[in-house]
Amino acid sequence: MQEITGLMVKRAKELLEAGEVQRVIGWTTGDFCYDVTPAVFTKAEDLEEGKFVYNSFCGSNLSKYLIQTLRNDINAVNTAKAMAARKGENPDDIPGPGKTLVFLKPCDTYSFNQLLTEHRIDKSLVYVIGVACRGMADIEKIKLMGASGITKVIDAGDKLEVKTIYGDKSFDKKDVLLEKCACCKGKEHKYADEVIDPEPLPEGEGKGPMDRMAGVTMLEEMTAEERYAFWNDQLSRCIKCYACRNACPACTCMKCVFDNPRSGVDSKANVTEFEEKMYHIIRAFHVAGRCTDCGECSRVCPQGIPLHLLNRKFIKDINEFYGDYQAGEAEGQRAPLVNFDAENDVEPSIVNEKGGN
Amino acid sequence: MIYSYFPGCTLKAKAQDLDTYGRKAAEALGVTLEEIPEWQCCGAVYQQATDEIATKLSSVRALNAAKEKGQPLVTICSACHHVIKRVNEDMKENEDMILRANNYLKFDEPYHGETEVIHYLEMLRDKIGFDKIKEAVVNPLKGKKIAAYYGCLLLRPSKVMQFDDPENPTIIEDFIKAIGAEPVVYPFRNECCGGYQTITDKDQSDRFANKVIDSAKMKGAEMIITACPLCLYNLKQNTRDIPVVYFTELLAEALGVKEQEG
Amino acid sequence: MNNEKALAEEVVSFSGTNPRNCMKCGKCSATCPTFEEMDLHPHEFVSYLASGRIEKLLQSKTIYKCLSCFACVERCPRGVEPSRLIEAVRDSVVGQKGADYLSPDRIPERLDPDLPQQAITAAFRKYKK
Amino acid sequence: MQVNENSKEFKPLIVAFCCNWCSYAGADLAGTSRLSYPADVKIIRVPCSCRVNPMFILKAFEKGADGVIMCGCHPGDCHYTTGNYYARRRMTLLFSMLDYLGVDKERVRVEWVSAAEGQRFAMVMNDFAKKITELGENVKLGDIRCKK
Amino acid sequence: MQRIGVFVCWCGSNIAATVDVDRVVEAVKTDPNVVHAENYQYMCSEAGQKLIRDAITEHQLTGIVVCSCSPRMHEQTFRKTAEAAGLNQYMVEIANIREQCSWIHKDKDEGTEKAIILARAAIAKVCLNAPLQPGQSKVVKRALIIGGGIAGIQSAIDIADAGYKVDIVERTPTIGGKMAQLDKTFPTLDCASCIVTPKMVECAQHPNITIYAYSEVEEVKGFVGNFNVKIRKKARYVDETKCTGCAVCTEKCPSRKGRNEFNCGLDTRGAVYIPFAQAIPNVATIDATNCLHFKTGKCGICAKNCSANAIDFEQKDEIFEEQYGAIVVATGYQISDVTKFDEYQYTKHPDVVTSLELERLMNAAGPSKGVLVKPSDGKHPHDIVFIQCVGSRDISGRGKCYCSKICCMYTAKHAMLIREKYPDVNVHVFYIDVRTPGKNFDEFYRRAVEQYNVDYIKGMVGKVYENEKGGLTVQAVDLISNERVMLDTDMVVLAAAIEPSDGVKHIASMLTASIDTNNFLTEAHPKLRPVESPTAGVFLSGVCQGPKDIPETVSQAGAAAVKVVGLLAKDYLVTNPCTAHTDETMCNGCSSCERVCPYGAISYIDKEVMDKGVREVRRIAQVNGALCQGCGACTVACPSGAMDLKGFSNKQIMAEVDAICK
Repeated sequence: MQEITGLMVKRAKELLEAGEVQRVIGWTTGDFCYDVTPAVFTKAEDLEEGKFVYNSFCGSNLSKYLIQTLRNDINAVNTAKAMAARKGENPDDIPGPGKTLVFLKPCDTYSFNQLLTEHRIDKSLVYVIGVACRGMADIEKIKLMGASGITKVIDAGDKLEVKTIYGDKSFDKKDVLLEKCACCKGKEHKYADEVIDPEPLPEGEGKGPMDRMAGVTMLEEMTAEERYAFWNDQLSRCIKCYACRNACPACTCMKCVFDNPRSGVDSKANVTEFEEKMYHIIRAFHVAGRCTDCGECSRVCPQGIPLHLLNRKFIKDINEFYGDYQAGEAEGQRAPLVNFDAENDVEPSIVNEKGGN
Repeated sequence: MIYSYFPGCTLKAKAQDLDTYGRKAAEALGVTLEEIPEWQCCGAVYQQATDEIATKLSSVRALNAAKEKGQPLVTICSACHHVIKRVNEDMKENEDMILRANNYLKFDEPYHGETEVIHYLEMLRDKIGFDKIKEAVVNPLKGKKIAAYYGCLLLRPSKVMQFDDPENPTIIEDFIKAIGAEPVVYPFRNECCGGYQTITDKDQSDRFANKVIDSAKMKGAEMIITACPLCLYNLKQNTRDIPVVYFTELLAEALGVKEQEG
Repeated sequence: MNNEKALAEEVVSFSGTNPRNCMKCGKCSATCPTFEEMDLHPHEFVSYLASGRIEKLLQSKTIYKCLSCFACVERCPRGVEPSRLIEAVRDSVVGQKGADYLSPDRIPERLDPDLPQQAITAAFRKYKK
Repeated sequence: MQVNENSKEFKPLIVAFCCNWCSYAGADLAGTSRLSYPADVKIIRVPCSCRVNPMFILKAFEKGADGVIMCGCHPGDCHYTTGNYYARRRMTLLFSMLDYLGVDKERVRVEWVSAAEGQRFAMVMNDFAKKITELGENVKLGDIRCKK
Repeated sequence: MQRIGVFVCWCGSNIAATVDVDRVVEAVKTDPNVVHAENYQYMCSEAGQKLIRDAITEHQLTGIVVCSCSPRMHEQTFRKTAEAAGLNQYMVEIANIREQCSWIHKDKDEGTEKAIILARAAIAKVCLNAPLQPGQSKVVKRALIIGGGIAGIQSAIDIADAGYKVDIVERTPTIGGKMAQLDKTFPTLDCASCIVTPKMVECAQHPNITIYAYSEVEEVKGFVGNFNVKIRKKARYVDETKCTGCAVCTEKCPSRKGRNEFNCGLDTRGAVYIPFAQAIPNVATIDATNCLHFKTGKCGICAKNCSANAIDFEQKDEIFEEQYGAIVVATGYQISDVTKFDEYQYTKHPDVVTSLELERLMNAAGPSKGVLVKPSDGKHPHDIVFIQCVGSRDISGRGKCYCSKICCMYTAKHAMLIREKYPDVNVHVFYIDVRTPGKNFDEFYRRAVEQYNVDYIKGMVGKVYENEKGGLTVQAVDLISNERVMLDTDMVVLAAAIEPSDGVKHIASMLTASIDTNNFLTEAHPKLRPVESPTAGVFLSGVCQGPKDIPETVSQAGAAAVKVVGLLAKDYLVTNPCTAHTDETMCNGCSSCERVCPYGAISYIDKEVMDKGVREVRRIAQVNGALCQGCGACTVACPSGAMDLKGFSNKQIMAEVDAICK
């Protein structure tokens, strides 16, 4: 990890200094070493190690972060131009926003493609460096496995060496992977201007060890009553903090229906049991066919609700009913819900026929 | 291919030919007919009244026996076929009948008309195929002009029986062609022979039978075949110069198994 | 409602068919092979029952002449199924009168060695409950 | 074959979304032909089945509907050529999700009813109402606290 | 705050018998926003409409709800009423308490309660309505007629005479239709050819009419005023521009096995043929399935004998596109399948024929040159039996539930013509009812009985069978004398039911025009709009709408033409303002809506948007109101809800849901 971080910093500095890019979107740490958040760097010196990090806790998907950054930059330029014009200066003298460098892990590139398809990102303003990833760790899992008072975490190949105030611990990385990494789609970048990968894996390797539909299948095999109880239990914990929505790279609406009093479904807190469900059904439905299964929703949920099980249900249904489809596989795909097959599409009654319980 | 088989009372007594030859021919065609154990009379007449149930129960038993084996139920006698098929239809659609029959019979699992009821001729046409039969024929009945006599019970009411076009049936004619003979089509082949009046008004049934025979002869028939014991009896009673036989007999003959020891 | 009408309606109800679908084309009688043997004809059965009359039908010998050949059922353009009505009337007569049309002691004299069983069973089923 | 004694008194609340061109016309034809179906069914006219947002269906349940049925032109006959194809996919996924959440899947249904199928419309509504009556009151989806 | 008026119609007793209209008024009167409610016997009458107009003025209503019949019936009427009183016509909502309430429920309490709920749903909706202004779309001044029978011909001539361009698309090689096959017409007994062929010629020569014979409609897109139609010109293998119609090829063709469709298959024709001498266009057609050249690659005798060099074996189907403002469907009828009624031995005996076949047998240009002969042996018949209603009025599943309407009259015509020409022939007609409403119709039928001694016997025939003499025996009952009738006859003529042409289902679905269970096209209103389809811009002419005789067909054809002319006379049409529109502050420019729009009505622009005090340029969806038809597919595809539909907005529909679920 240290090696790749060095390469990333080096390359970012080069591009910044050459003026190829005006800013860099990457990750930085907070108070704790595992508390990693997206960050924008505009000066080469800010990229000093320590501030810019790339470690096993860089799970967050920067493509979503990119949207707002780009918007802010463009708006800043426009405002500056307007100010210049007001002062009687030539607005054309104000420089444009220039390019933004973004580091994307392989799974992040699916989201990036999906955003390109939906015209949410202007490709010409972005420089994408694909970075290798061997799976990101879930701090909650580490804590659950007995590590508390963590002071430092060191990547050591397949292991994570965790230093705590009570002593050192070592974990197998594969035991503490994020849900999304446990069923990783693959190590190939679906979009990148260049890729940094010091030790490339052989083609096809690196997929997650778990069947990503296992959870969905397990639920499908339960009786309706059991499923109902399961979801009631899960969704009743929802505090409607909207973290899932805010992190989701497919949820990029200018104004979300849940924030819009005119939509008829907005509300701040769940008043009824049904509102909990309604929110999550609609959230999942709005991203159905567009969700790349990046796992951000579950990752960010403070209540630990397995939201990816809702998204994956749609993915599984879409694959079964309309043929295999991976959102974000390429730019310009036609999503299943804005598409149809007149002859072969199943009837809604299939839900009854499928003989679920 | 294994099918459940319902012979019916007449085939065990006065119409043994229909049964024996039917079994022999089936065997020759690679079909096993498994007689339903302890079958009872089909009821002989399908009672049309909607409140009638008693006379239909024995048919339901036979149908359920076939269902338990998971086999289609094959019949040969026209009357049995008519009754069993219609009772089966009731057991699919008539809620009242379904409820009452199941309440009375108390099968392990209620019967809802699941069994497929097919007449021996339908088995030849739909399951085996006349082409296959043509290939299996060793003794083609070349040049023989044969008139098919359908009678009423196989064809009507066509909505239930689903046997063939009730006004212009072709199944027996196709059968005749398959065994190498020449079918004779004549207007009275689907008109009633008057069979049910045999006991109460013999004159009437004789008159009707003669109409059928004359009509067939007019079109040059040399032989009449049928699937119904009562029709056969009635026609035979009224003719000396033209043979009337069961279709299974001709089939057995064509397949070269007629004289075989059953 | 008088008795006749009530009986007629009862008979119609267990016949399982509706004589009021009839458009009086007479095809049932036209198609009936036993027309000449009957005193009242299939279309009359339909017409009588449709208007709630049954007395005459109960006396009619037609109920014993119908062959249950279902030609009228098959060819009726209105799905009336006259044979059901005739049978329903016969059932009510046979049920009421204790069935004197066919008595078992008259059978042997008519018995022919070749006569199939079904003929006898059927005759009893039809004419003697 | 037992009839639920309680279900006789239970009057379900059924919302039917009908497309203007086929199903609503089919409902009109059922009316013109005097083919009855339970008064529990209330029809909302939409231009096309593709106008039906899953949110409407969820909203109906939230407000206390016991069953929601959506009717549109038969696939291939959409007045707007392709609307019902999209509707078909949307509803298939929505229904599957409801089932996944353990909600009675029989409470939602899609039927294609043409303008000529008045009889079918009545049949469908009778059948659906019967089914919903059998299922009884909608507890799982309804807002329990709002129920009278 | 809206001011809503509610108007409850009794529809005579249609509504009032099952819905307590007073209770409905009482119930909604005190509802929020409702300032006025009343009921009246017939809201759609002038007096009823006046009530509404007066109330709008008196109570300064901002919206009205009419509880009445289906909006498909009278929504337009009440919109005009509102407009007349100065209220925007889109501030009207209809609660359908007839078709969807009073007519289907019996219990008055139940009906009334439902009516109140439906009224409340409409009130909830109308409170959220906004005044809308219709837009405009251009009208293409050209009409398309599908079908070149007498109905299509008459509509075409009438439209063309009014000065508009008309194209006729006919799938057979010639126009003329069934009428060209007929011998004489009732009740005047004038020769059918003599009146239809001049009309065919008129079509061919009319400067405004283009005939595409041997062509079919392939695809229809667009909408009223602006249909885009693809037409397939099937390969005739004869160059229409060169062929002179000399018919030499048809005589020389060595293949003689083609079924002569024009003579109902009573004789055969060559593989290259002209259906009949007066065909329009008068050009030959090669039927590839019978042509030796196509079967073997050899022959080519027609080409060798064609002095005009018109034979072109390489010809291919040709598809072209044309724009039309209006479409007339005139696809006519065909004889229904009588083989299902084989108790009459149609498939078994050649002397059992349909009436249309008899028509050809009696036609001087027919296979027997107008001499009535038995098809079996070409001999003169002595007895002919006509059987009426074969397949008509039949609900058994074998036939058609309706009366075919024309059979009683043409049978009387046939009977009379035969008796007149061949007094030695006995004619018997078995009938169920003789239906002869129409000018001089019953007199005509009575003439057949009284003057020509045609033997009418009441009773359907039970069976027809071949007798020993090789003739036919008809088994029936005379229902008047209640006696068996066994008639020996030479010929049997079946008055087979007529049914809409094959293919009409396909055409209807292309046009999104509705058809009934019998495949007849549905009219927009059975009494008031009988020649219009409910689909705007599509009109109905002739038997495709329901059985009718020639005079009725011609009248309807003319009526359809007038409707078309009325449409084409406009330069612009008012377009439906209930279209989709996007909220710029919410649109993400994600293109989901564009992908589901069947009309290509959505495009994108980069636009400066002011949102929460920030000014920024965004990619925004734009709806072209002239193209949008208001289906709403985009509104659901839109994740943010930026796309909404005027007249059926999210809020309106949710308000209805709320009102119903209260």
